[in-house]
Amino acid sequence: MLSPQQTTADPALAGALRMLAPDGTRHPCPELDRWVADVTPEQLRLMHRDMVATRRIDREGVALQRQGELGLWAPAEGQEGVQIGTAHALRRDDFAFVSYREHGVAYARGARIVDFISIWRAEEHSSYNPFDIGVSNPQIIIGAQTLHAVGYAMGIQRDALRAAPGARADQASVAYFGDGASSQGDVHEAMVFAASFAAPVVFVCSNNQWAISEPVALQSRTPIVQRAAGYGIPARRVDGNDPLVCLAAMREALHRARTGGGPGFIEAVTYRIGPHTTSDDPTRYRPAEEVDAWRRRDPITRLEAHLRSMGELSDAQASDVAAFGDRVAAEMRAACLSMGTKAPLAIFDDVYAQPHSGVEREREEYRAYLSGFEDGEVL
Amino acid sequence: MLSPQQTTADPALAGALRMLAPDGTRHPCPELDRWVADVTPEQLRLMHRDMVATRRIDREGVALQRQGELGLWAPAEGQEGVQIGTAHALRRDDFAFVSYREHGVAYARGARIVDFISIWRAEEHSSYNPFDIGVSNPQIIIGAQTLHAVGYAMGIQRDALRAAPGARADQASVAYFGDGASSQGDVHEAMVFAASFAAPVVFVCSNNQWAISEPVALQSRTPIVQRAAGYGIPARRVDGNDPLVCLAAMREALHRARTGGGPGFIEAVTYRIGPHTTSDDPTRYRPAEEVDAWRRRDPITRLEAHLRSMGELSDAQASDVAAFGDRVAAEMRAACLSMGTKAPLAIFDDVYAQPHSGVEREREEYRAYLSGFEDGEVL
Amino acid sequence: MVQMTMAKALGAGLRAAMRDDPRVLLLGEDIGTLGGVFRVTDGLLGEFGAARVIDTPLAESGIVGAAVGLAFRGYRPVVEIQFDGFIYPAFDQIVSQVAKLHYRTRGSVRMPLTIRVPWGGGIGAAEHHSESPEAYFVHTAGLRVVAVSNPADAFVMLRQAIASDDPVVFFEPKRLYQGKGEVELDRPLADARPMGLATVVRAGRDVTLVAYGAMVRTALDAATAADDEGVSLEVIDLRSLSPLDHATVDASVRRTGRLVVVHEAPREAGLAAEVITGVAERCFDALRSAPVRITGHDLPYPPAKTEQHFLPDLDRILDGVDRALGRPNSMTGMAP
Amino acid sequence: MVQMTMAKALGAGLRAAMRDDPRVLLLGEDIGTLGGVFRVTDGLLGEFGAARVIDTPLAESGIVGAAVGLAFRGYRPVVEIQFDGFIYPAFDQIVSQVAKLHYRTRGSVRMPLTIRVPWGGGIGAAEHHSESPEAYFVHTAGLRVVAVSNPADAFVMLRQAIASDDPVVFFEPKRLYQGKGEVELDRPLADARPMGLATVVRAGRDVTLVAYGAMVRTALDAATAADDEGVSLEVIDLRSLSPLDHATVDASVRRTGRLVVVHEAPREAGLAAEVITGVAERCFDALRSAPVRITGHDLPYPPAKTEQHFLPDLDRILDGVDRALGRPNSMTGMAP
Ligand SMILES: Cc1ncc(C[n+]2csc(CCOP(=O)(O)OP(=O)(O)O)c2C)c(N)n1
Ligand SMILES: Cc1ncc(C[n+]2csc(CCOP(=O)(O)OP(=O)(O)O)c2C)c(N)n1
Ligand SMILES: [Mg+2]
Ligand SMILES: [Mg+2]
Repeated sequence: MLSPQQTTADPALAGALRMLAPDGTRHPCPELDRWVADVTPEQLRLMHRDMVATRRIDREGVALQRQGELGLWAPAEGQEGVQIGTAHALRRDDFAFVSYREHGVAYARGARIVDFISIWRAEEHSSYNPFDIGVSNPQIIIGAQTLHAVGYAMGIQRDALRAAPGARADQASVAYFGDGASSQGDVHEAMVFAASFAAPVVFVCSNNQWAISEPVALQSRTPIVQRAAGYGIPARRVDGNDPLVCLAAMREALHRARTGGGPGFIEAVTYRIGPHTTSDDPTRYRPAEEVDAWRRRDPITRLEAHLRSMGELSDAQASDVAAFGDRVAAEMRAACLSMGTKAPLAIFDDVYAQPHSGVEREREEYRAYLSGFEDGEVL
Repeated sequence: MLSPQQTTADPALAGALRMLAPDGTRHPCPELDRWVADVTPEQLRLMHRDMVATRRIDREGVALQRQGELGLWAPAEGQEGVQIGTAHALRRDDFAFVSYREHGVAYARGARIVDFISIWRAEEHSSYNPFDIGVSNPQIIIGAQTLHAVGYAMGIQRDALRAAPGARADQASVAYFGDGASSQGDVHEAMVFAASFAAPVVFVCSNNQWAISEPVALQSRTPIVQRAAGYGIPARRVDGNDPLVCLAAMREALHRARTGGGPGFIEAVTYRIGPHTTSDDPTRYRPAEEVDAWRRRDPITRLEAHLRSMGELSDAQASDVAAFGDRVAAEMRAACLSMGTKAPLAIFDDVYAQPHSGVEREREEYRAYLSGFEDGEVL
Repeated sequence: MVQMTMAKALGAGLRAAMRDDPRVLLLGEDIGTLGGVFRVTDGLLGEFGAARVIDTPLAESGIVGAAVGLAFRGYRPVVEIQFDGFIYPAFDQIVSQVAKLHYRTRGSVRMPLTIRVPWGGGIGAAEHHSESPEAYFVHTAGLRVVAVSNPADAFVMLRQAIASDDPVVFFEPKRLYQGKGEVELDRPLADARPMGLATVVRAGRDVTLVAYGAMVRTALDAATAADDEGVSLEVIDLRSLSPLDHATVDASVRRTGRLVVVHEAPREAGLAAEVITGVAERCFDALRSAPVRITGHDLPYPPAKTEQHFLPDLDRILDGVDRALGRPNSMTGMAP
Repeated sequence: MVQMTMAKALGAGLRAAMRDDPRVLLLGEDIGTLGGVFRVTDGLLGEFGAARVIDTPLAESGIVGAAVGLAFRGYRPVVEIQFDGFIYPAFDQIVSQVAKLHYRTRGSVRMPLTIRVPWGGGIGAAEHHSESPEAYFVHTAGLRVVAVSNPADAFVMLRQAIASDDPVVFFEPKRLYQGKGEVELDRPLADARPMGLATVVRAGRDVTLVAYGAMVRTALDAATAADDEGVSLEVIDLRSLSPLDHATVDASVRRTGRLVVVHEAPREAGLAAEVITGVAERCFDALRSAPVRITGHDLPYPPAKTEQHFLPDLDRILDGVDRALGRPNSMTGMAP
């Protein structure tokens, strides 16, 4: 028998806390149980629904890319547990800085379906207004967003001080990043700054075992969670495919951040079931058996089994969720197929917030250039 | 009574290993004693002499700067313990990558006195040929040299493999850096690379409590040594003003590196007695009492007291050392005062290793320009 | 009007901006207790406290990246990079984040950062302490770049930069820090010359001499010297390096027909090439002789004891003016 | 002579260099098992082993910094930066270390690094995957910079870069990776055209068209199209961006009297300004009309669906040629 803390014989998961076993069984987790004592079946069902929706979005993204409708897609399949689990711990007024793979976080925070299209269709560099949903635009430069999260958290602190001297921040920011990102200097500097200023920020490292073709062992010989102690940042290693323990660890860290306890760090051990992106061919660098083993730890199946074991997910409810997912996918496809490309001169918009003689001049030159074409391209 | 490991009530030194107390008393240090069991009084006297010479070089540097003969000087006073202690653990064929403050390392490795002049007089960006003494040119970009040390260590590994498949490196490189540098992304990436490739490199962090005006607490809320565990790099925190324990920790780490055990990390807790550089005014940011307290932990006094307590330093020997120091200082002054500035066109030398049409053209243009002056500036 | 050094004028500019807007805050190494290695922020910690005058850990990418996050939160961070040569570790955050975030987010996220850079040579400093990296930032769309040449502009333009909703890389010539000039502390910012415009600092007929930063003073000295020989130089202080104020430069060259551009930075793909090419594109027919560059050489900045051979000076400028005028000069007789 | 893609030619170049010299080794992200995201290093791990084909942790400053250390130890590292936009985290190591170490050490320490950069747009990629950062490196003394435009040059120039005792930033146009061309695998390197020289890839009379990288093909297409209209374009492939081969460009402009320079990178302070200024300085009297730049706009690279409006294409080049020739063009009638 495994002890509750010890999740599995798989060394990848060594020391990771877990509440839900792959078969859905609830194990006690003394370290974190109190953080989810109040979670109702209804909340779990909401998480489940968001996970299903995320997966449907993800699969549709892959399909649309394969059909030439999207330029690229970065599959999140298998990582819905950490994404939805942690996102459900956030409050409306928190702010998450994400990478290109956190579709679930954006979805759970209220991104519209169309928001998943324009960026991957390469119509826009990003779609939603980050302040609408409290999620940054997906970051492609590995690790860069972690510093933004820390700066934002420093802003939270300063807002509180401006409101009342000595006051404490009651919000938090989150830095989502990957195992590969943990090697970047920016992520280190983010932890240094966070610790130095006791900033209310939570670092969530989604260790999905791979950075494109590079196994996590190339980035770190030790569990990445160990890094945090070096900065004096409290940390948890959790089973990232267990949405409940992710929720719990995130609540713990957020609570600490919001009550003046400074930053927190979560390493969520998970797996990237799909290719790195649709441009990638993972058969070149990892065996199918590895993927299969992780499929058996699927986060959605797990939460579903848990809900069913409690009698909290009927067949009818389950098929409602499935139908919901179908609608999401259909909406996504429709949004994709009906999306047009912006007018050429729009590329000159928003380079600067205030008028800029250089850009204005170039726009006029290009307008004049385009107007010379007989086919009358629309400006 | 303090336990042998616990050096002092000063929290700055918490957990730092020590062999020599400030009064020179030898305390046992079970962790490291075996690494210095063979050290003879003669070796200690050599260390003592190098420390004295380093201090004389340092003081002469400050004096020459104050007299307008040098552009700048970065005082190492107070840090001779870690510099000479660790440098004496090195072998001729090791290679140290240093910052601008490691005068003692360069001196102990065989830098000529004149080598301390040209760079600080701003006649050259660096003086010695690094391959002559196994020490890099002093690095000004904070932390950058740590990556070079790791790359060099990877080269050591590869040389061994080229010599014989499966062979192990029998050399090591060293990365010297400061407490402030520990915040730089490059230092993190250096540790990531070192751990990933098990490179034979020793990181020596001279924590002198200050980065210009910033106290170490701003860089790290925890002892910097704790960072190493995050990468799985074995580490020691030592009293940096105890040259013996520095020698011991360095021997331990070098031995590990040379026998395939990978990188090591040493945090040497010390103090910068002088200003950051001669341009700095430390009275603006730190109290005189703090400096005084650290003066009482002087590394040279300490080793001297230790030698005397063993009857291994006579008055005659001590005054020989002092006289040696005087000669070094005199030599330095003479080298400084007799140093000329290179010919103007020499600024075009060594931009590239191979002919470059652009530089050659500019040199010719500037030669023509200079030749127009009547006063006949020497080319 | 008060007389003050450029360092003090910059400090006054920061103070004014911080008083005007509580969202303005400062980040940098040694800017708090020490008041900055050039004392530009001297006294600000005392007045505004550690929440707004933030001594940061020693990590430039961290400083700029944290400032980006603060801007996300509505702040207007002013970052001090301790010396020009230490901006490179922050290059990625500046080029890929600061410069692109407004564009990337279609205007949702503003980046009203000001990145102050003590800048350039001529102070006898160590390696990496005399860099002129402005061309890198001018070539980076999404940034505004300015360079000041006197205390009055330093005071006004720093406040304009901070008030700008766009990121501004703000270059401060180190060797002018202790130079004094008149500053109008009470003049409303709205009345000031817009940040994006160049200034004709000396009118002239024969040759247009374009400079910026510390080189403006050298150019003016050259103009005085040229005057003695009966040559009339029009000196333009670019002030804004991105965008460039083409109108002012063009108008001058159309009158003089001759152009000399001066900067400390190395020549190859430097800013002088941009100024000259712009003029060549727009005023080709007005140009009466080949335009001339007087710049730093294409070398790493040399040891300070030799820096006078790297930096353009009065004589080198006058030699360039001779070239522009077709008078005997150092390159006479050289193969092109 | 064999036909191969540029990606394969580069791989062959690496293989040849590694066979010739055991001190050559490769570092980068995903270059080992995967063979690089563009498969340039495909098969090299198998042939040379993990000690020489090194998959590194995900940290570009780390990669370049480690390569510097390897160079200290006598190695000749070839670094792959996965995409152009990911070179910026390594900027400090490149600009302050790689470029300056030989100078700093008065020649004691050589930096025979080659930094390979998959480069430029036109492949429908995501943000940060279509950057043209070459001007930053051209402006940095101490580096050599080259850009290849065909498989033959890719094979030869990569080996030349690796053989160079100086650091070389090596730009590989991504959109040409799959384009094929003839490659002479067995020709001795010593017989090859020196890396520092440009090539006249098409002789012509009326206008000199200077391009590099992927734009060479576009320029050649433009030349073909212009021919139909009776306009004869001389197309120069710069190949070496630093140093620039002035002699080849000047000789052409002296004959044609007209100059158009093309690049993908934004215009402001880009390489075209350097080429044009150099010509204006040296060949002023030969220039018969204002030189013309056809470049990317001064924007962050736009979303790929609109990139055709950013990238110079045949029509924009021909429009620029019209401008150089004083024929009606898109800017006719616009205020300058
Ligand atoms: C600075 C930078 N370097 C390289 C890349 C190319 N790249 C994109 S994703 C990736 C792997 C990231 O791995 P990880 O951080 O584990 O995140 P995951 O993709 O697994 O979610 C790499 C190397 C990049 N986007 N940015
Ligand atoms: C990248 C970079 N940033 C800033 C500086 C300016 N600077 C020089 S020394 C120094 C403090 C370094 O502190 P530490 O690493 O503790 O070394 P110490 O000076 O105490 O030996 C700073 C900020 C620099 N040289 N390089
Ligand atoms: Mg990963
Ligand atoms: Mg220090």
